[in-house]
Amino acid sequence: MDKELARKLLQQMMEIRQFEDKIMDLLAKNIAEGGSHLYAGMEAVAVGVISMLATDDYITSTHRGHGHAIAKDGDLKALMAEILGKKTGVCKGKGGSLHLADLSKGNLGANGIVAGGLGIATGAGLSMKLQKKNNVVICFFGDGATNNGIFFECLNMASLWKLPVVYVCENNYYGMSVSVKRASAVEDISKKALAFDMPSETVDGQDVLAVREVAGKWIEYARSGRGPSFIVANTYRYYGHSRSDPRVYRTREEEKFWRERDPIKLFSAKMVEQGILTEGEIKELEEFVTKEIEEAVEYAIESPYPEPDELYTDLYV
Amino acid sequence: MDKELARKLLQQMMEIRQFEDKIMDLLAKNIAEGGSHLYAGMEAVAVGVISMLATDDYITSTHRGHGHAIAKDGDLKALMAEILGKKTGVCKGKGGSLHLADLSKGNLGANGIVAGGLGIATGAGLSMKLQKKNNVVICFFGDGATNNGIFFECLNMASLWKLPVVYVCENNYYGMSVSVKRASAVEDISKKALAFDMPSETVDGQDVLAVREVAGKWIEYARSGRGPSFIVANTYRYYGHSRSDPRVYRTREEEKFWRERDPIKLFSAKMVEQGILTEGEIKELEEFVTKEIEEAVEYAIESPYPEPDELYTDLYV
Amino acid sequence: MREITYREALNEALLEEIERDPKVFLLGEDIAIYGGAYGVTAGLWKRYGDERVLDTPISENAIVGVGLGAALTGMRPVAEIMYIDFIGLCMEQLNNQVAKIRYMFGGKCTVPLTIRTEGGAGRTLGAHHSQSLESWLIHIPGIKVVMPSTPYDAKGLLKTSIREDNPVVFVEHKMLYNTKGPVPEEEYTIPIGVADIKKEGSDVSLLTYSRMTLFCLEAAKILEKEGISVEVVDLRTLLPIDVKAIVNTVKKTNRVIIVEEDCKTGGTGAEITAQIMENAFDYLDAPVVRVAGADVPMPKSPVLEKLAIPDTERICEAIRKLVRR
Amino acid sequence: MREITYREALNEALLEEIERDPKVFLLGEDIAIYGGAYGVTAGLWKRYGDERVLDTPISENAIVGVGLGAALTGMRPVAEIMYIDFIGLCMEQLNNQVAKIRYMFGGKCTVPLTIRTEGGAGRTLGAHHSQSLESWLIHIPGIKVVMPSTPYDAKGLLKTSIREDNPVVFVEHKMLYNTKGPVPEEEYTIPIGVADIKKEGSDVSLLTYSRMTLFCLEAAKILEKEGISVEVVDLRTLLPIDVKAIVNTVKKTNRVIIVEEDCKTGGTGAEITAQIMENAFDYLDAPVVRVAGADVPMPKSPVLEKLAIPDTERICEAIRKLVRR
Ligand SMILES: Cc1ncc(C[n+]2csc(CCOP(=O)(O)OP(=O)(O)O)c2C)c(N)n1
Ligand SMILES: Cc1ncc(C[n+]2csc(CCOP(=O)(O)OP(=O)(O)O)c2C)c(N)n1
Ligand SMILES: [Mg+2]
Ligand SMILES: [Mg+2]
Repeated sequence: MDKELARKLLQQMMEIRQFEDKIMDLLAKNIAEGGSHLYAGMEAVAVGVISMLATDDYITSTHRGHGHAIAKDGDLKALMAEILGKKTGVCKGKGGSLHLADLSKGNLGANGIVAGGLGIATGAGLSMKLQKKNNVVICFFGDGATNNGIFFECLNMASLWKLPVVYVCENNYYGMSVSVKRASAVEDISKKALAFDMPSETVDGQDVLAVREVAGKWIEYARSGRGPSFIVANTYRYYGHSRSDPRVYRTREEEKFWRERDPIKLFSAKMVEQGILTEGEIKELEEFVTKEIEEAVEYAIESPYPEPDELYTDLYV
Repeated sequence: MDKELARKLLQQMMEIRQFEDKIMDLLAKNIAEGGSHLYAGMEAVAVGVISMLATDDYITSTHRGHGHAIAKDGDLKALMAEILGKKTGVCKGKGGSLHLADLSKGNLGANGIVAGGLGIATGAGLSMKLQKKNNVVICFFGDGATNNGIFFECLNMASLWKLPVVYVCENNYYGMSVSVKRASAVEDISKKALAFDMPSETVDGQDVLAVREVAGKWIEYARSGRGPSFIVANTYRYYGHSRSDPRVYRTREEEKFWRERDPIKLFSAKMVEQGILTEGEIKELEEFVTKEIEEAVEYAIESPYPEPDELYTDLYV
Repeated sequence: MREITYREALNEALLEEIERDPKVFLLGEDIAIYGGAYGVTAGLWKRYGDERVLDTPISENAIVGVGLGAALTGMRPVAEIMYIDFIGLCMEQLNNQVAKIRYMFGGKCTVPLTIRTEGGAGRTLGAHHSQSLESWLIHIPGIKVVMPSTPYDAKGLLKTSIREDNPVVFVEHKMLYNTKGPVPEEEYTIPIGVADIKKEGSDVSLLTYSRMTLFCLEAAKILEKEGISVEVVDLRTLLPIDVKAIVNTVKKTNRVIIVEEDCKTGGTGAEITAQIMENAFDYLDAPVVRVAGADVPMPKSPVLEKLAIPDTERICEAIRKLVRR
Repeated sequence: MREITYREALNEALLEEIERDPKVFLLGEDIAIYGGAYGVTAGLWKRYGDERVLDTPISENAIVGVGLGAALTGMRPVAEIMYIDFIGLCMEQLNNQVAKIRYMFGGKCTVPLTIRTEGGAGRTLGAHHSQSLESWLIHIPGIKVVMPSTPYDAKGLLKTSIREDNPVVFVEHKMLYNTKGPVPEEEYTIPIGVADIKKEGSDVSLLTYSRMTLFCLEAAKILEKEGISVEVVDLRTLLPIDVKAIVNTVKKTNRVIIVEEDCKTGGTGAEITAQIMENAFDYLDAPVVRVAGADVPMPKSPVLEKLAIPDTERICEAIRKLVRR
């Protein structure tokens, strides 16, 4: 394990975590408005998968998209500003938390619609194939999304046409409040790929290195023209679905279980154990990230809102 | 094998065949207008499955729905009149070929939308469960329909909630022109049930007795509260998708192969061989059916069209 | 009279109809354990269980189709689509199946299905959670469309909708759930298709519905002080629409402003304008004005969101301008 | 000039654009081997193969989503939805993704996607294959909506649509495919958003589009003999709509009939009426009339189908009545 890489993975996971914790804070203070679905707890999935991509590879993201955006080289300031609806946001304040996107970085966008990005990802895959580019598309979505029709329509097309798309299900065991058990006829979500003869693999989504390994394998598979694949990463979201969510659908014990399997802690401990990073270095990194995030928040808060006439721009070319 | 039953099965298959041949004729003469998707060649599926139902069990049908409607005890005259858009039609001439329905017979309707009946069937299944009735719902659809999102959404719900629905895929190897191979990532359509832990079985759709056996088993399974199932009946449509279809997507050899596996011929031969029906009886039956169909056509042609003020009736209660 | 919120009023309507008719059941995403994204079904699952309050997978098209199948075979379902923004996922089942099946079948069935959903802007949720798509719905013959503005109307109209043997799409507004108003303890229903004059006036008529009714009433109050008498007609039902009430108010004031939150082009106000054109043209002293949502996806930014939909100030200005004309 | 059919004109447009731009490709159900349900893509697959003309599974929502994904990443797709009646299956992707993505992303992408579809009654196909749902589409800011009536317009507008960097929904009419008209051999395009006066006149204006244009021209011919001079304005594009052309014709004739095939309530005519109300009220000598489709699902029966949509006779009557007023 390369030290630089370890540092990078850890830093991104910390950035996501602190970004999310900060947003929770801003929401509580009514500085951030509207909904924000927080990714905290799931960092190893976005960071693990995306760290295996080339910069000109694509991703599509979800309503819980801050993690993906940060991992796909997103600018923390522009992302935070977007969440506050500021002119300096990555989408000029027009998108917001649910629509973070940055095509220049290969991020084809978060999506307010569950499973709403599946078509875009599949189309990007078709596009790569038709253009004979060897870029790969990662399509992120949740367990709940795998019950929506378009999920199946897209997996069918991707498998039929052998498109370079890796479908990554972030299985955090719940839709909004409805558990996989109560929403899906199969608890083992990877079985859904059987309907399309698509290879599938389940991975521990709290272990960033395990995620990297599995993702790397299927990204390579896609890049070499062998077609799509389906990864199920088991993970957990720490916060409620929204701020007001009292989380009656899950137990505090379950939450505790998962908090103990925190991806940042697990990876930090492993790096220390293997002598790749010292505790001091980790602490330093954490402080560095705290500063980054603080700067991003400051930038976002101080940024101006869009001018009124921005209401009508950017609709048509 | 009971003689009465043999006669009934044969008669229904003949009724469907002659009904369809007659419509082809009426279309050619411009007496019938608009589209009509003909069921000829596939008779053993509708007759085999529906003959295992009780009269108060339900079916949902497809754009290729004449066969289902006849098998579900449909009135030949009222059906033929409907296809011509006459006032005496089973839907007062408002539905037409694509919308044959008769709730009094448990036929929840043909459907102009591919996979359009899946929700209705699944809802009827839920309704039976909630009302603690032990009726079963048969949901017919084509191979092409199994690529549409709602197919997956419904199978998931049915399996999750253990609904008394038997999903019957009439696999005639083509959508309109696109073969299963070119439209579905799995050629073996029964594999799609794996995504829902739903039991599935493939059956020779040209053999009415084989269909009955398989259908009977899964209808019983549903009726006893064990949940839904998925049957794939392999079959073939003789005519083109529509009248003008030159059928370039399939070979004349393939058509010949299937014509030789004609469900009516196969069943007739078997009945004669087993001494259950004589050739003479079969001939008689055929003539009887010819007369029935002629009467139906006559009735339909002579029936009046709806009055103009019918345009606005029947929309709201 | 006691005052309760719009949310509570809806909850009561559901509870009472579940109690009244064993055929009534609810289905939708997160309506059971969670009590609905906006809390409308809170407590019902605990009380009645899965048989009456059913959480579904995230499968909008199937939710509507399953509701229809149940309605055709003896039940009286109330389906929830969490946001009207998701209605595009079930427009096929709604438009082709739910709305048309009775007519296509020659009148030989009924479709006692209610579809509850929720729309509108105001929480800076961005383009996928802030839409007003009711004008798609009024273009679907075979359904009815209800959009109440007060707790009283919400309760009475939801009860009627559930009892209807026709399919009804019942559209709530996210910014109304916490608003309060008088609702009697005793049972009542409100007929579908009847507008309600929320405030009488003689100089100018505001035709409106849902949340915009509240803004119109505020505007009327402000204008009253300026000596302009404003009538506020809350349409309450958009399909069928109360043409008689529309014509009556035009005859009375001769000046009309339609206030609607949806995007202006092809919006509900266009149909209302056409109704006035056809039925009350000669009573108009000035052209009908539409104060409507901007023709853009809803922007996230709070400052832009505010500009994208009508507010009291814009309504006041429109009134002043129209009265001067 | 040579005469070709509407179908052939469309086919030529597709062929020429495939030839012109390697990024153009077609996807849809039965468009390749079969050549399209109405034969518009005939011969193209044989010539260009799967890489340019791709048969898809029956997955309407994914077809639109996949088209969008390809458009965002360097291609210029032309997707086909076989009947507009199926558009409910892809309204989510069309409305929420295709139309909004550029705006939501702050203008940082383009969506060069054309969606071809087909609508209208006339073949007694019943309620699921005869609809006119364009008024849903004009209520979606972010897309453009084109509905040509002649082979000339069809070819020129389809070429422009494909070259647009905005999403365009291009709606053909099943009863027009076999109609013939002059189309030059040489290359031409027609701008989106510009109406075409198909016949000049001075007594009354017919505002129309798609197949109804043909009926209007017939009606105009009949009325001419009765001494009434009818102007026929073919809008061609519904979003953006040519307000200037509308206002000009109102100023000229002061009497307007909108002729539309879609269901009247909430239809396209409502928006046109509202545009006239707002921009040309003072020039009206009589209220705008809508001759429109009936507010019912399309009945199968040929006698009822004929009654459900406008025909030449009904247009003539409306003209006579309006001119007498
Ligand atoms: C089509 C659609 N239906 C419903 C919603 C409301 N909703 C937002 S997130 C969510 C749960 C999604 O669950 P999952 O896919 O597992 O993702 P997670 O939130 O767990 O990351 C729901 C129901 C939506 N945004 N889109
Ligand atoms: C949603 C939808 N898409 C497309 C069509 C057009 N269409 C009618 S039948 C058909 C083929 C259906 O194939 P399959 O389900 O295999 O049934 P089959 O016709 O072979 O019996 C198509 C594409 C339709 N009616 N509905
Ligand atoms: Mg989840
Ligand atoms: Mg088939």
